[in-house]
Amino acid sequence: MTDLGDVRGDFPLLGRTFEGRPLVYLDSAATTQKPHRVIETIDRYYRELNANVHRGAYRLSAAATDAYEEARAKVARFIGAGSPEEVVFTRGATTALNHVAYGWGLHRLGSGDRILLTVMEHHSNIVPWQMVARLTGAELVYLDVDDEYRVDLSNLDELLDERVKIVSVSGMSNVTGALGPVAELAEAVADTEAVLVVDGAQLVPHAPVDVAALGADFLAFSGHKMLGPTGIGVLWGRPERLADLEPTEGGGEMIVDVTLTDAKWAPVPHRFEAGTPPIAQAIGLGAAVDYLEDLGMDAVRAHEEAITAYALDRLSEIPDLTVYGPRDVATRGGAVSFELGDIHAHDLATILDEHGVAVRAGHHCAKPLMRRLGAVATTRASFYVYNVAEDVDRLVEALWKAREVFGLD
Amino acid sequence: MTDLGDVRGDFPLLGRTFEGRPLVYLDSAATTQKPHRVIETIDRYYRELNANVHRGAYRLSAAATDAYEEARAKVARFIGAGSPEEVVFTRGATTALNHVAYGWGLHRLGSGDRILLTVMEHHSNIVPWQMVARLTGAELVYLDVDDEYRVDLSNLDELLDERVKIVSVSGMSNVTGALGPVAELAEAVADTEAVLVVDGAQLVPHAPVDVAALGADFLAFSGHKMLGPTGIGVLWGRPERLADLEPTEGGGEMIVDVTLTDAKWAPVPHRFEAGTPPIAQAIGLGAAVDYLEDLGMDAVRAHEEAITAYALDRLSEIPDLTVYGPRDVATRGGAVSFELGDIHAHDLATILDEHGVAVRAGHHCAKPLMRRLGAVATTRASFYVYNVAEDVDRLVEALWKAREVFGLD
Amino acid sequence: MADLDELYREIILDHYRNPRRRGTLHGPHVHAEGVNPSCGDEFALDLRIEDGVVTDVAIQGQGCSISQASGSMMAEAILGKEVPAVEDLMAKFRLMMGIDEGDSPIDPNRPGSVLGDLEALQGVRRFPVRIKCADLPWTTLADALAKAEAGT
Amino acid sequence: MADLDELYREIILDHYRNPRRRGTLHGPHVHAEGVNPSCGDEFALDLRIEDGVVTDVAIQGQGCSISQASGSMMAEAILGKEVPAVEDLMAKFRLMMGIDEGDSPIDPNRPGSVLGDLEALQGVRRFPVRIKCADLPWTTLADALAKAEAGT
Ligand SMILES: Cc1ncc(COP(=O)(O)O)c(C=O)c1O
Ligand SMILES: Cc1ncc(COP(=O)(O)O)c(C=O)c1O
Repeated sequence: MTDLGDVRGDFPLLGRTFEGRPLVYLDSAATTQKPHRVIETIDRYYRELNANVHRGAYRLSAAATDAYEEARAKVARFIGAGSPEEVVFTRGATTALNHVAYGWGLHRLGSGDRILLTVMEHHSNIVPWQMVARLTGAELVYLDVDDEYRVDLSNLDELLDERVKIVSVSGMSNVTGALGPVAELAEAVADTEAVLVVDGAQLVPHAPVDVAALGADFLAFSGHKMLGPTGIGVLWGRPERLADLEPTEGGGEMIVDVTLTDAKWAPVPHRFEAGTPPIAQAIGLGAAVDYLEDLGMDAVRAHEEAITAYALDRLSEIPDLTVYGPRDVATRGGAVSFELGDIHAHDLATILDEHGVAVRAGHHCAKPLMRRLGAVATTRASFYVYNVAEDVDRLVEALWKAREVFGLD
Repeated sequence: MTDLGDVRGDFPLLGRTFEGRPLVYLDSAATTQKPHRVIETIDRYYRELNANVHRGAYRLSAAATDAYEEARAKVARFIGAGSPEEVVFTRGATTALNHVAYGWGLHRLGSGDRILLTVMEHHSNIVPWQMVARLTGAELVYLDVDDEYRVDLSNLDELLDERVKIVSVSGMSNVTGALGPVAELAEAVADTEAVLVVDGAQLVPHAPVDVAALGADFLAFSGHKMLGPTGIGVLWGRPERLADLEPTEGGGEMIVDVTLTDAKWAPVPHRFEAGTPPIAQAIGLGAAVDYLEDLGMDAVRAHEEAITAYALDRLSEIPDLTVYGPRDVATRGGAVSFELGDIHAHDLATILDEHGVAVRAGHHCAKPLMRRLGAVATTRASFYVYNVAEDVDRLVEALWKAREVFGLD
Repeated sequence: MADLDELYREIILDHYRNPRRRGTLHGPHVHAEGVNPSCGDEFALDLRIEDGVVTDVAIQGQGCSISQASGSMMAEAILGKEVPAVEDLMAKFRLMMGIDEGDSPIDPNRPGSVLGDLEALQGVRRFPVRIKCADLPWTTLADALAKAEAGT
Repeated sequence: MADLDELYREIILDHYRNPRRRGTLHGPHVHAEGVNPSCGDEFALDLRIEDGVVTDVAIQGQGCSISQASGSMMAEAILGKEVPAVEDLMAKFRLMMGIDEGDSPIDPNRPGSVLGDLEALQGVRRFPVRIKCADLPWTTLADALAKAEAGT
């Protein structure tokens, strides 16, 4: 099934057992497990290197600064950025999206302007825009999804008029797994004044991403969904866009001068990193990037297509099971949402959990999409580099047990 | 000198040597070193407990959520909060202050309104207010410092008129070590409409703080300055103030419902924690709080007064050395800024570093204060629980060497 | 997986699939709504209290079997009871579920004698993440009672 | 602490304490300013170029001994030089400091023969955090030269 080799041993948590059975972790779309290399990098940082960055005039602080900036360079290389200065470290994808919403939208949008989203967005790519729309008088418009769970572009020409100043789309849905129409939107937006923001929270961990080819102006993603620590995320921006982005947080480190009445911003990217940054977390993310690069993102993607195909196949054996998402694995990632008969997602998750299978249940922070799909809550299994065919088998076995418990025949 | 016992062994980094000499770490006002307990708590989190919080319907996620919320409860207890719901986890003190500046100021201030600060503030307690003032038309006014480096309250009555809607003050200066006049301002503000914000980044780590007695409406501080990890901070607020604070970041987890056009906020404090929070970091901060409580904050403060007194005493032996800060240790903390003859702070820091003594040099993110003091850059030695008299002796020894290098006689 | 069988007893699935007293009330009543933000479960009820007695109740909502069955059983259990008896029931339920601290009021020798069908929810105690599901209708009921009291 | 003595040579402290060519220019000149955000060091210079020759230079600024001495030595070194010679000096300085990759141009057998007093800054190489201090005047100079060129 996989070209990745046996990587499970690299992930200490996957060695945990629940009541004698090894954990089957199928919630990587929420957060991934961490390899030894990442955990140890963080550990070593605190034991050997810990100091504040960009501040000290002593070697320890210089070494911490180098490590922090090296992590930025690693991330830049990982996504094909032209230079490390295009990479801003944030608390997570959500914060990165808010940076754009406030730093771009608040200062540029006005009444009559529009922000174009899709109904498949995560709350983190909806709510910040709603907040900024409310503050500026701008309006939100949405692209729909079609019966194949793909973003429906049939009325794009109509929606993408000169009022649209920002287009923001997910690179990959955390609910249906569907890839977002980034290339198509990039092409369409190129003829307009609008900037294209890509929510890469699911895309960047799961597929090779090259910002030079992506066509986006901004890209947001989270470390914890790609084997890195919590508390760190990235906002990438085209240099000319970052230069025009207003900082949304003020504080130390993001200025070159402060007087009682005024402040002069530091150069990009420091301008967007007010206060002491998440130092250990950035360095930990650097280690995660190293790990993923060693696996190779093409191999990561190939493994994901293979295990997703296997999962879709095996799930189709189960009566009354409805998958919400594209069938063609070339057009999707490894987040697989489904319903089983009249078993509520939460009941299903509990039953699976009793069988040592960890899945997520609920609205997956995508309530508008759930409403659009006509589902209140779904159960979601999501896969990553450490999942193997046996995990799928255990899931399927537990789903049959759930049918029994609920007396479905 | 100290009631703390020998805690140095608890801090792995302090065992590092530079060219054969143990490190003398005197930059704790920038960031502190971490005890084993904190490092291991983080390590264990990733190895045994890692899952996203508030989301999963499986035991691992429930356990992670419990640990995260338990950390909140620990922090609440540590500062005397009435309930864990008064504690918001942020990326750091800077983010916490921005939450108040934007979440309170942006929605309430207008042209003609005023924000009262002091000239001794850190950039993180100036720049956010400047940004919000610019967006709202409000104006900043400042309390000065006196010849003893204390905030000058002589014209407080005059400045604190009905136009002042927000007062924000540091609990302890990171440059001069001076305690801020929190009690006095709390009393003065009580008769007005203004809210009192306390920048506790230096105060909370170094002295017992009881928010029930503090008189503040909001309190901001950082984990990394109190033995905790980077990437985590706290905004405490009075319940009735938090209820009126607008969230400044939108995203997952901070809502109860989202439609295409609208969102309904989750209850406090989750409303202010958009997206996946810094889970491991919050839990690490909980371990730091445990460690500090075991030492006892009264003992921490007593140790700091003792070592600061010793340092001020020994520094007074050195000719041409000027200390910028109060002499009376009862009115100050352990951040000691000084200049030595015509040796620039950076040169001094380099020379000290060659002697294994890590200090900070520069403007300490407090340029307005530096200008007020007539200094461009100072050297700062700052002390914490693990510093001992011998660290001060090594500092003094190295300062004599610096005099030699620069040919001061 | 004995715990699972304890959790999903026949009677719970029955109430989940055939909720009792589902609908809305006309005429004078109070209405209260509850939502479990972490899972999205929703519960709402209309409550008519006349002369201190619950004379009618109707429930709405959607969610997992535990929350919906709990609500359905609750609706049946409170109908016709005087308010203090409803409050007593609520207190006993919270003790049984381990939400409030104290000894469980359930008599192990006489199943069903204290809380009737509701005792079937005891199995939820072994699933701490699900206790709030079972509790949702009851916090909503408390809300409705408070409204009713404030209205008189 | 031999490294420290190498860093703070007599001549560096002399330029720090008695900076040469400090002041401002009147008449036609270009002006450029540089700041080192991480430490706050500031450097600025006024540069007069006539017929491709640096005919006058004046410096301002404040900061550590390394940045200020580097600026003072630089000012002396470029005065009277033709622009290409200034650029050559700049390139050699950057090689000596290890800022640009390549062999150092300094002749170890004839100290002072290539860059004059500026060679005293070699000791900074052992202190990587301080290299940007030594470099600040030179990046400012590059800025000034660019302005001068754009102006013609
Ligand atoms: C007084 C004071 N306020 C605010 C801050 C900002 O804290 P952080 O950089 O952790 O956000 C600091 C620390 O740099 C500080 O010393
Ligand atoms: C598609 C998508 N966007 C944004 C986010 C937000 O990421 P985070 O919670 O790490 O900020 C997530 C993850 O929850 C996601 O799946």
